[in-house]
Amino acid sequence: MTDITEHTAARPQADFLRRFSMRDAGTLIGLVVILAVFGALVPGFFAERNLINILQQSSINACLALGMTLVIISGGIDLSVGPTAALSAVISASMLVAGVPFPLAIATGFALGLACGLVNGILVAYVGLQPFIVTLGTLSSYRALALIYTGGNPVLGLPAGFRAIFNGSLFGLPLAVIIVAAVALIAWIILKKSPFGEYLLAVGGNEEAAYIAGVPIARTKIAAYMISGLLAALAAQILIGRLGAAEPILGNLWELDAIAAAAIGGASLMGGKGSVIGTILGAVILGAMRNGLTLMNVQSFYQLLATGLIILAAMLIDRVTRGRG
Amino acid sequence: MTDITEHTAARPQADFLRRFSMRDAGTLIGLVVILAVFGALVPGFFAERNLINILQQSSINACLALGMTLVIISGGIDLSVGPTAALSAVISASMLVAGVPFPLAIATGFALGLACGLVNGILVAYVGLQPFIVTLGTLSSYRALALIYTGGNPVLGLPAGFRAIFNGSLFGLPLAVIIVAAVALIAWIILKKSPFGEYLLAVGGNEEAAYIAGVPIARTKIAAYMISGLLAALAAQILIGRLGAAEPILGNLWELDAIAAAAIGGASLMGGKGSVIGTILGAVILGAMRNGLTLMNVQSFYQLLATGLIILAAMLIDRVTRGRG
Amino acid sequence: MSVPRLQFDGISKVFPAVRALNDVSFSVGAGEIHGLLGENGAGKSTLLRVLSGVYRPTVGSVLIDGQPVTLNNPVAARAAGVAMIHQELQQVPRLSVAQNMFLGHPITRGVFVASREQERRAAGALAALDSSIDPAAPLGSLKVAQRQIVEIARALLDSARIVAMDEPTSSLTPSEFERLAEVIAGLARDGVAVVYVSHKLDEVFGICQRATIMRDGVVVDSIDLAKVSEKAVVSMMVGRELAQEQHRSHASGDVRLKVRGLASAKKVRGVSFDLHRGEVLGIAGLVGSGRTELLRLLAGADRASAGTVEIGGKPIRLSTPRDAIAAGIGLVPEERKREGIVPLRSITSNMALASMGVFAPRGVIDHRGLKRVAAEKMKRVNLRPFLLDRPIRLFSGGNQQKAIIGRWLAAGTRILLFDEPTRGIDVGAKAEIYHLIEELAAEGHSVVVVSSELPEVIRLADRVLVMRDGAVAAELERASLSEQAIAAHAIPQSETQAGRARYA
Amino acid sequence: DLAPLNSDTEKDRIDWSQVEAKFGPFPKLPDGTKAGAVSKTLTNEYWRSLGEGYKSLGDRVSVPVVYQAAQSEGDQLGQLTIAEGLVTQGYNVLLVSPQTDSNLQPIMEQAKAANVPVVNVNDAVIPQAEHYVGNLQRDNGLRVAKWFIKNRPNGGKVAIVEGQAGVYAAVQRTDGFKTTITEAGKFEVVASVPGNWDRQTSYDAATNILQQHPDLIGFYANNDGMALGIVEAVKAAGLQDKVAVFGTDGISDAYDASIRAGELTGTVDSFPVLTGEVALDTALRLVAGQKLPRVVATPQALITKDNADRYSGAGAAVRKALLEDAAAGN
Ligand SMILES: Nc1ncnc2c1ncn2[C@@H]1O[C@H](COP(=O)(O)OP(=O)(O)OP(=O)(O)O)[C@@H](O)[C@H]1O
Ligand SMILES: Nc1ncnc2c1ncn2[C@@H]1O[C@H](COP(=O)(O)OP(=O)(O)OP(=O)(O)O)[C@@H](O)[C@H]1O
Ligand SMILES: [Mg+2]
Ligand SMILES: [Mg+2]
Repeated sequence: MTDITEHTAARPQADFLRRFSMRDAGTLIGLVVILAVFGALVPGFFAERNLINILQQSSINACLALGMTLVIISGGIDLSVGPTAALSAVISASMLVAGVPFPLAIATGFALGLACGLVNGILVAYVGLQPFIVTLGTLSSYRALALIYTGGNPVLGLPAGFRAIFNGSLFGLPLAVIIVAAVALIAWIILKKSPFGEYLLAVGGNEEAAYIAGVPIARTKIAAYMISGLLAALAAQILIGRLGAAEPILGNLWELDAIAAAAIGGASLMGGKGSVIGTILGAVILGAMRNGLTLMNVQSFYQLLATGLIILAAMLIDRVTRGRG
Repeated sequence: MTDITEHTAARPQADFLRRFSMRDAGTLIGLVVILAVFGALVPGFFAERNLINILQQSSINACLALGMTLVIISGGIDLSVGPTAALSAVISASMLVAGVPFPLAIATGFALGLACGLVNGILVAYVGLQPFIVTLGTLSSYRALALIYTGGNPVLGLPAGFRAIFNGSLFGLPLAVIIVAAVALIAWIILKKSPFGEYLLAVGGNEEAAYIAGVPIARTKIAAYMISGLLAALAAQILIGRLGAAEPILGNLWELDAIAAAAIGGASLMGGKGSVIGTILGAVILGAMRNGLTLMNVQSFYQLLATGLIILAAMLIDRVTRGRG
Repeated sequence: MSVPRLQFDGISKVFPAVRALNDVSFSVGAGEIHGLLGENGAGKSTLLRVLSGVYRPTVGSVLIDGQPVTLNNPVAARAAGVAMIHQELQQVPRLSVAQNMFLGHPITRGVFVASREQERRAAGALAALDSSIDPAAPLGSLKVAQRQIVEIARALLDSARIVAMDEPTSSLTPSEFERLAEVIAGLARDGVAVVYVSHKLDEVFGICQRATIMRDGVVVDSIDLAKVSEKAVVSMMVGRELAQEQHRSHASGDVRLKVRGLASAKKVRGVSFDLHRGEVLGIAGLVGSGRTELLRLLAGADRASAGTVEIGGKPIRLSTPRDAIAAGIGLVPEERKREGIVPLRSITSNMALASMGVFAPRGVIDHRGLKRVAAEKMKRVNLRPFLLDRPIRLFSGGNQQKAIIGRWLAAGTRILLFDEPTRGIDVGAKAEIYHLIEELAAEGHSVVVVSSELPEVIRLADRVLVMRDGAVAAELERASLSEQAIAAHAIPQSETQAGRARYA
Repeated sequence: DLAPLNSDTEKDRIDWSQVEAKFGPFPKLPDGTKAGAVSKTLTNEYWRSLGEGYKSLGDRVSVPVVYQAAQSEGDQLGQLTIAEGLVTQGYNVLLVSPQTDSNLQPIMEQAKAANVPVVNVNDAVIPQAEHYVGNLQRDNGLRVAKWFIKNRPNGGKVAIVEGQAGVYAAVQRTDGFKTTITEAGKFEVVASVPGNWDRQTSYDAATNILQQHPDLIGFYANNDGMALGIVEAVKAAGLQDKVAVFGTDGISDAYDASIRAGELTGTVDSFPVLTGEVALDTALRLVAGQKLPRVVATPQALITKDNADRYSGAGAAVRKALLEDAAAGN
């Protein structure tokens, strides 16, 4: 019953940046608590090597979750990120194996990700279907296309030169981490500094008002899904670079991790709300948790339990520190 | 852009029943189209035996989807139905194997389903977390509990007497179908005739207005999740009766089928909208599709593709015949 | 005197960073109709929300018949005998009228809702106000005015000891107000204490004996309305004298907008008119005559089925609001909450939404420039409180409206379409908005004002189109403007008698 | 560089029964040797049994074995995280059963850098794997097909219920069965549909297939859980005497409740406990510096009611039976 009163309660009168970092602070506290617990329980958890591992292991989910955050802000959801990644991966990979120059193969993978997003976006924005169902349908369809294309077999033997692109490191940080950090920076700029960011927030916040104010609703939504598709394709390139092979079943259940990261980071599935910094922190929370549980040698059933409980705990901490999501 | 104009177009001022059956008619047309296609392609598709098969195979999903519909109407979502069913199944089954009387074992399974729903409901209604994330967290947690409880093994050797309860038939119809039909009737009455049904629609339709009008928001939401948990437990009993074994991994991805059925049937994931009849039709659409594809011996990759495309097609037909969801 | 029916005792309500109420005390006797007056944001709604259990006061207590009552939630308030009509319509569009009216306390037979009985009782309560509303119809199919009547009728269902009405007439016509006034008088005869909030001072003077005036969360005074003038009340409300301004025309001869045979599938049937530079064109008509729909066509929000629109002699296509905005047309919509604001975003963001191209010439928003423009425009519309980064949902309706107007100022819009621009807006802000509209005209903007308040139309318009059944029934020049003249054209001939009463 | 491994055709191989003869008894290990193992999932008995095999040998030779698994089947990146954790933690050897052919690829490089041998144990095959222990996936389906050819000389209609689309083991097993039985001539594969490793899905699929082909003579399922679902569907259709049902894996439920009771016709047991022992044995021999062939093949056998007892007893008895089989060249 406290429900509504809280709901309508005012937020402190700070300026935007401060308000936003207040929310992100909640997520940050969640991360710090989790790091502290694991640090206390697991010797070597804070070793530089392990911290880099955590970042690297979080990078793919972070990449997807950034796209997911934009889609969620626009009032949608994208369940098809995993199959989009798989489709992009197998096509790029078979081009690479066939000897196509890297830039062309990579560009084709990206174009495919954009195309997958475009289909989602059109079905949502122009046809007016519910995002959850659209992307549930394309989740199956894209996966099936990847399987049909490869006959279910992995594409092996990616050229070493290609793998080096996504596999190197710079200043002691894995390139994947640096790429995703750059993507996050761009996403942050988009959301905070570009008209498109304002449009996303407006479309998700009140579609009808945004429409009257001249916001291009359909284009905004479609762009969000296309970015999500593009980032899924980027995640796919990073992954196949790392694995040296592309499989049609790659990206299984990625959508859930990405949504969890965005939600832990403060995105509201009702739309109109979400934070790039929060999402990144959310992805690192999930990554740190997996890493810590493994290092503690927790049995997989208990890891599963811990995963569930930590998602809930992160949301709770977040809820307590920053007020209603 | 057609988006908004449609949105704000005046709705015909027809009475409730007519409006509702208009929408359900859209879903019905979808079903008829799919049946017609399979009927033309698959000899024996319309055999009485096969039609009963379709109903039986749809019954479990229909049962879950009914609970899901109520939760969706209340503005929530329940991703944890599969693991809830698994938990209920393994506990009932191990009691049965240990010789506990059927009613007690079944009642315990139901109680467990209610308890799982209660936890979801409390986290959503009192703690104020987002339904998607709450049930994503409990999805992992409940599954983990089922695995831990059984050590990952299936519980086998259910007494024949128990299996007969859910496995018999009446008037030529499988009991499972009759049970789910009864549940659907009750759900329909609840939604159309009881104050609780009105509260669900109000809470999902305009939570603030509902609060101001004195609707018990939290209790309404919690009840929806508890019904969903109970129906998951019922589905679990039907299933273990049929299979003769309870597995801790039972119910994997059930939530997606249930959501798809509800959405095809006209439920809006934004809350405040949904139809019992539509949901049942949605579940039968999905069931008929699986049945038809199997009978046509479609290769698995193409089955996956067809699943995705048919979900999209059903939504499209629905969209065209009845206007915006 | 006996114990008052309702007494506010030292109520304060502090939201984070805002003190909405500060030590508010006054009382209302049984059978008294008590006005509550104040500018937008004075705290009227907040006080009534405390009374109806939606907010809990930070300090202070409410006494009913001398007994302190705990009003922790709407149910408790209802149990204590308080019925409330909320300023924002609190309804569920998918439920029927009757279901909405009985929401939260349905009549049941056994475990079922007794729909027939509810509909019968709902019809009874509606009969006094508007018998044309079908209690079984989905609420979403009603027009705003009818929804407001449903909201009022809902409060009449309970035999409450206290009825609080927060701007119940914001969408109603004068004749509907007349019927409401009778109903309220009946309540008072039965000993109910009525608290009546309205920005329409004539209504308050018409039905209330006493009134309490609030400003910035404090009570300025509780007064006997028989003993003060409207002007004195206004100056108490705004804390200064409001100059009574006269109409001044700035219209020039240049035709800016030329509309010919404009029609929509729904409501509008072949509307033609010219709009000049610097002109304020009023559009009057009965509820449902198609005014909103006409504005939506001009704003590109709906698509026309026939007709042409020309700007500066060039025909333009209006398929989306973007087209309209590009052509320099902006709409200040009727339903602010649904069509106007993005609630979670700041005043600045809401203002900037329509002019992203201006603020982000190279794709990146110039936040410093934006802040400067926001400060300038919001100063011009006199936003209060002047907190540009605060989410707009936390502002009063009048201030939300100012931000929407600021949106079009920032976008450099030349043709402004106002749909009921002062609905739910106080006298002070109303005067500000009138002033603003005139200034805009003076600067060469062209303005269309749709309003159901005839004095407003007459005060503002250089020329008035009267609409009837989706078509222009008459075009009245300033010289021939009068309430009677407008009403005569607005009302369908066959219904002249009844209609005149409605519009009286 | 090594050629990409195909565990089913690799020439550099040795049968498990030959290892002791060729490389001598179990070697002495450096002090403090410890082994890390990652499996696909613990939700399937097969992988738990594999872990038991690791543990039982580990206990016997006093080598601690850490056995971890991903949270669910298909959790590719989660499994990679676990494996990376094990490399950093300094185990002397890793035993990995990857989710897919490639998801643990990075481990190969990291482990090489850390000078830790990696043994790929069963199922998915890492192309770069230097050591592989496991059975032939294709051989699973092939053995069942041979049973049909031998025991149903008149041929007839058969159906396949497959595992998750695109998973290596499912593809190979299905292919082994389909190719062999089709080549025999008299059989027709009337359906080959996905069961997604799921009992309920398989039950429904089997019901539909039986309804369309009441004259079906047999099912082959890619694992035992699905086969047990099919058995229920066959029973519900009243066709238990006419339709033979085969599974794969040899989980205890298949033996105890079903094969002995005459419901499940048979399964192809790949002896996970023994496989675990062989795999750890191989791994520790590598730690001790022995140079083993790239593939160590582990045993499997088609189990039916007739021979179920022979293969289901305590570890030593089964080992003995299988050694006899190996000697007899089965
Ligand atoms: N939930 C809230 N959180 C923060 N501030 C609020 C909240 N509700 C109201 N306020 C603020 O309290 C003040 C009083 O608002 P209130 O709505 O009571 O004014 P009002 O007199 O009813 O105005 P109007 O005539 O526009 O309806 C305003 O400054 C408003 O912004
Ligand atoms: N989709 C809708 N659902 C409900 N009401 C609607 C819908 N579309 C329009 N309306 C309402 O119908 C009414 C009729 O609009 P119209 O343009 O015909 O009349 P109007 O002259 O503007 O009347 P008003 O004085 O009520 O604004 C408007 O009040 C509008 O809010
Ligand atoms: Mg107010
Ligand atoms: Mg209007």
